Amino acid sequence: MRTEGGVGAETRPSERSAGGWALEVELAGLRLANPTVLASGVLGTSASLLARAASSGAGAVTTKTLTLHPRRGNPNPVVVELDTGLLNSMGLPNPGLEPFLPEIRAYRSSGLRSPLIGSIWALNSEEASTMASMIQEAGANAVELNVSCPNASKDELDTIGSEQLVRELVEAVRRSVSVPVFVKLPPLHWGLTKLAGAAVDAGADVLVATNALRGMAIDVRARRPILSGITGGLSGRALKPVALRAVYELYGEFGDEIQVVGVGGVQDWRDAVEYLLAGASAVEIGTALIYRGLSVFRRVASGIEGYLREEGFHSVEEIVGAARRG
Amino acid sequence: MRTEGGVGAETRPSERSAGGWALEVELAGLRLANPTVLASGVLGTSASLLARAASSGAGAVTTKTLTLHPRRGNPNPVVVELDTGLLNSMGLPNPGLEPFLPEIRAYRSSGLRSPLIGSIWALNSEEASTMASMIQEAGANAVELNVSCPNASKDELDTIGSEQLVRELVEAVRRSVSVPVFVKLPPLHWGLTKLAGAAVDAGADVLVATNALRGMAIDVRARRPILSGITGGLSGRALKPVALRAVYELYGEFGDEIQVVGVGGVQDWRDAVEYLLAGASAVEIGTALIYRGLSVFRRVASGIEGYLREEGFHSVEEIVGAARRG
Amino acid sequence: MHLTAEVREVEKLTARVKLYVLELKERLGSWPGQFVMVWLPGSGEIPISVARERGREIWLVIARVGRVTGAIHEEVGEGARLWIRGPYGRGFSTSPGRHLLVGGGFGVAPLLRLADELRALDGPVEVWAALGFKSADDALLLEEFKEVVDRVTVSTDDGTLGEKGLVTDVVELDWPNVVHASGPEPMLRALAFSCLQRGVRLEISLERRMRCGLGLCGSCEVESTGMRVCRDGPVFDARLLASAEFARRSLEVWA
Amino acid sequence: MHLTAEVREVEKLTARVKLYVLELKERLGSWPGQFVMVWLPGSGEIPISVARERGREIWLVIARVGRVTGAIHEEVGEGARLWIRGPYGRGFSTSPGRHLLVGGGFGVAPLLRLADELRALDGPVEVWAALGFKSADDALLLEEFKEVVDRVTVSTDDGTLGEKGLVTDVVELDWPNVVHASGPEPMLRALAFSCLQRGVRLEISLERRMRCGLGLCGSCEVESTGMRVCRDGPVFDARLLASAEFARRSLEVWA
Ligand SMILES: Cc1cc2nc3c(=O)[nH]c(=O)nc-3n(C[C@H](O)[C@H](O)[C@H](O)COP(=O)(O)OP(=O)(O)OC[C@H]3O[C@@H](n4cnc5c(N)ncnc54)[C@H](O)[C@@H]3O)c2cc1C
Ligand SMILES: Cc1cc2nc3c(=O)[nH]c(=O)nc-3n(C[C@H](O)[C@H](O)[C@H](O)COP(=O)(O)OP(=O)(O)OC[C@H]3O[C@@H](n4cnc5c(N)ncnc54)[C@H](O)[C@@H]3O)c2cc1C
Ligand SMILES: Cc1cc2nc3c(=O)[nH]c(=O)nc-3n(C[C@H](O)[C@H](O)[C@H](O)COP(=O)(O)O)c2cc1C
Ligand SMILES: Cc1cc2nc3c(=O)[nH]c(=O)nc-3n(C[C@H](O)[C@H](O)[C@H](O)COP(=O)(O)O)c2cc1C
Ligand code: FES
Ligand code: FES
Repeated sequence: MRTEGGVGAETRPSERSAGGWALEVELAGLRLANPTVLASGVLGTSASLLARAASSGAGAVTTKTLTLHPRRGNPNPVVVELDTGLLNSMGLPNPGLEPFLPEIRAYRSSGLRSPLIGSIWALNSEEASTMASMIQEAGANAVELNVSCPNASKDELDTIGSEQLVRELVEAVRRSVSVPVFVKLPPLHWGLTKLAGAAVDAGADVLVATNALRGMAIDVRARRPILSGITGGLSGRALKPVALRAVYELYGEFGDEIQVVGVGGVQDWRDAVEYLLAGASAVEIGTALIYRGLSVFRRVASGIEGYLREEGFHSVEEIVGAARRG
Repeated sequence: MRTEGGVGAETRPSERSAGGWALEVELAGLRLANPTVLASGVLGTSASLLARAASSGAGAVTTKTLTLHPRRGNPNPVVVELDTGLLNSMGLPNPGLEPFLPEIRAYRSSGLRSPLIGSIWALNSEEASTMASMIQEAGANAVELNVSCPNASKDELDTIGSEQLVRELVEAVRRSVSVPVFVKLPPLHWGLTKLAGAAVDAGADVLVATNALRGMAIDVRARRPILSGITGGLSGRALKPVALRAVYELYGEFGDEIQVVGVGGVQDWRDAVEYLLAGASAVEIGTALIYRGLSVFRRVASGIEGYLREEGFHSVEEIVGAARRG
Repeated sequence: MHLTAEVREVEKLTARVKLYVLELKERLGSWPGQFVMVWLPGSGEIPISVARERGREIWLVIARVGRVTGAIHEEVGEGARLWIRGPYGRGFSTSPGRHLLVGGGFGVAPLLRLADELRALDGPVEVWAALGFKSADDALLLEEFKEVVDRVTVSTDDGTLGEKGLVTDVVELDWPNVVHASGPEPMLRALAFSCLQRGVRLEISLERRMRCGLGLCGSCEVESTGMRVCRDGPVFDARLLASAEFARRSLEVWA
Repeated sequence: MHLTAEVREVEKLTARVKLYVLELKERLGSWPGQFVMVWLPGSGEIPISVARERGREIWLVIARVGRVTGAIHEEVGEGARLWIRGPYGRGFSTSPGRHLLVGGGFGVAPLLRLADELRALDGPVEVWAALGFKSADDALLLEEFKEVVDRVTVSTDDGTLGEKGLVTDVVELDWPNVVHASGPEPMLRALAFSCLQRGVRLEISLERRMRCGLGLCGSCEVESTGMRVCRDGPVFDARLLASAEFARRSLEVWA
């Protein structure tokens, strides 16, 4: 497996650096060399791309969200670059779970230590349960249940947004696997803690907040929506304040029972530290790869380390949720 | 009444310019010289500031949202400037409706032709009804019912987000006044058309989309939320794709029955035109005043005019909703 | 977002007033008369004029008047941090010529920043400062002014230092091309009256309760003028005072 | 957001291939080998190499192969508009020396952009182009190449123009410092084999189905290498071909 510039596992950020500041974090029992995670849907489409992200310094990697059956997704254009972030209407393209399992096995046998989180999307307990077992069987270190894709069809959205369904899906997954169960939530305006509460009650180990907002862009000369899917997920900088608020709310409500992962617009170490202070135990990074490239993981991680040192902390854990204690 | 640089009503953008391109729009029977509107909460705290916005070219002006009783709002800090927009947690500070009525009268007697929209916030039909009649009595040309303040308390938010309450409030206002009733909606992730449907059924004339998102920011050195209200409304550029999507959805669902006003991140004419194409009959402008100053109204208006000319249109109305027809 | 500033020095200037010397990561780049919003986490955020800017250092002169200024006086020592955003607002004009700076109480602070700037001008400049205080104990920054302006006159209400009387009474208004003033509003009003009568150009720095500092929220409007202290000011042509009703408004809750 | 481009000229180069000369509001600023995503509203968005850039004008050479290219051929005439975003990707290297450009079919397009750039270099440069086509009817851009490179050799599979045979068979590999190639993948593979054997540096431009063009979605991965055509390419060192399994993958739905 080829990795960027020949960088291998041995040059990953050291788990405990010279000065004694530890970047290592524990996430529902998984050990991450640092709190950066490759977000779902970004470079998670093959073993080799997952490996490349891990070799580039991601503390954990997430697969593209998989469905039981193959999905073509939407035709192009599927992205719009905005001044404040990115719109995408990929539409969950994926080959279906089964054809993807070899990629998971290949990643797991690569020797890379960053845990692999397998992301799945299902609309009933049976599917969720089948998929979760299969993905664990193939070697996923955790299952992430995506209940928040902004590009699902209208019917799917109505279904997936329901507390009842979230409860059922999480219960089904929880029963089917022994690895930790992550639940990836939408950036709801109101009512996020209710939806999350259903997931927590049903046995989720980690809440991931958040998936993209729903937005759109229109070209004034073409006089039509740019995305073929018309609306799409808004990720990147624009999402950050909203997802940060979500993390803060979730940590406040469930911080005693469960861990939270922050995602949305992380571009540099400051963003990451804001999420940690809000209550996240780790941060996922997606859109920033456009602007920062794969080195973003290493740069964010070493920036967090610098911050810990400057502010007199000795571990990431110490600052998790500190904005609630301040 | 003093106006910026001595600019008076006579130098407002002409209603029909030399080339014959009309910027005038009709909004629920009100005539706006151009489709730009001063957003609620921004410079709408006195007759003199409302007049200054109108003299600077706003086609209509909206008052700060008023409540029946005075509200102090939150202590400082109440704003955070982000790279993608603004967070504010003003918290609806206002002197209460009654003490504000003289300001409305003063504005209306100033001779400025931009209609005044009186924004109100109420949690029960009785209050809403009283406030609406009083504000119409004082001379407001329209009443805007704000059911979407992101800085209301948690209890208030839970209440106000309900379809049932929105229906009741809108009905109460509708019964109490003869002027048009605007309803200002939140940027919901899902379910916006349901909430809006309640407003439309109850007799709203105009849907205003949207109020700010809910977000927050943390200072990494202070290790605490910056806003005293902890979370706040996210306005400006970050909001634009989301509010644009909301306008597009609302126009698609209710465009035959009702008009829509777009608000969120309008900074230049392109933004405004995107909203018009999505289905808005006018656009409100708030946060952009930070970066563009009061001249933003005139600049956006003349930019729209340039666009109409370049693309061969003769009125704003022609392009309203065109992105659905393309 | 705020800039984090290290407090390098705290000096007690009078019983109620302290000087804070802050060091920033980068140059602030303020114009004389501009202000910053100063945030003390846990307490609040208030507008304070920049009294001096040298490299990455700025001086803030903070009088203890209430909750936030009290907390700053009590909690913020050398080595501590303060958070600022800005600089904001429109400041004083600075063309060559004869400048008279009229300050009252801790309102003299922004005038020091102005004096520094005028001193550094290329053209022919003469700068006088007339500084008024209640009493000798309230006098502040006198040495600093003496270093940069051509002449300093001090007055006190009780005559314990310099001339006895209000600064507006003792000041000499025929000499300058332009007068710049900062201090309590009654002082500014009296001065405006004198200057407008004589046709002397007067720039005044006004204060109002501030919230956003960005020109949006309307809190800082100079009553019924449509003018915002944070954005159109804090420095205004004194004729604004004449054209405005300028009565403290009863709707204090807006402020 | 996309840039709106006016179509200034459309020229039919062969039965299947058209040249589109677009005018932008501003210079695109592409590097040889880079591509743009071309959007035809209502039809779709596809990657197309920049074949030439002159001031605010760019040339796109578009072969009709399917839905979107078909719609462009049919609907987009002179005076119409196309929308583009980019330029994207890493292109060819351009140091002085002896360059051989090997192109097949409409794959020659990005090599013209490279030839222009090499021609404009300061140092001593010699550029030869070896262009292969199926038949004389498929030959394109020959005049343009002749204007900017030192020597052009043409070959056709059926011998109707130039030498008869595959361009990879007729090409002279001992002369150049570096070979740049663009064309059908079998051609590139054959060329890679020859070059790697001889130790000649070879840069190849690859194509894969693209979605985001931004390096995020993974659609354009060169199978099992972790390399993305849109971001790490489209131009790669030919050794990538050797190190990769490089078998068209069965999971076509990803693409
Ligand atoms: C542009 C500008 C520049 C300023 N520069 C300086 C400076 O350089 N140094 C300095 O010491 N102060 C300066 N101030 C004033 C300073 O901002 C206030 O003293 C401070 O906000 C008081 O905060 P607090 O929480 O301590 O007082 P609070 O507890 O809020 O109030 C204490 C008392 O002071 C009154 N008060 C507070 N602020 C104001 C105000 N702005 N106008 C009128 N009355 C007020 C209150 O009504 C109350 O009676 C400036 C103000 C402005 C608008
Ligand atoms: C970096 C890059 C630069 C390119 N530059 C040019 C150029 O300068 N000129 C030019 O004419 N074309 C170029 N292409 C190829 C061009 O993008 C495709 O021909 C186009 O996307 C086909 O779109 P379509 O909708 O017309 O065909 P479709 O209807 O999508 O497909 C028609 C047929 O072609 C196949 N096909 C389509 N795209 C590809 C592909 N990328 N790889 C393999 N098979 C494919 C399909 O599987 C199908 O069989 C380039 C591609 C890339 C990746
Ligand atoms: C191109 C693209 C594809 C995505 N696909 C998925 C997906 O399949 N499943 C998922 O849970 N999230 C998906 N996301 C959302 C991201 O995982 C992430 O939640 C979001 O982009 C916010 O993070 P960011 O701002 O760092 O990108 C996708 C995002 C992008 C930009
Ligand atoms: C400082 C500030 C105060 C606001 N106050 C109100 C308000 O009182 N009532 C209301 O309906 N909206 C209020 N808003 C929201 C705006 O009216 C508008 O919906 C939002 O800011 C998005 O538009 P913009 O991006 O152009 O600012 C406020 C916004 C700001 C920035
Ligand atoms: S403080 Fe908000 S407008 Fe001046
Ligand atoms: S097209 Fe998406 S990664 Fe290359």
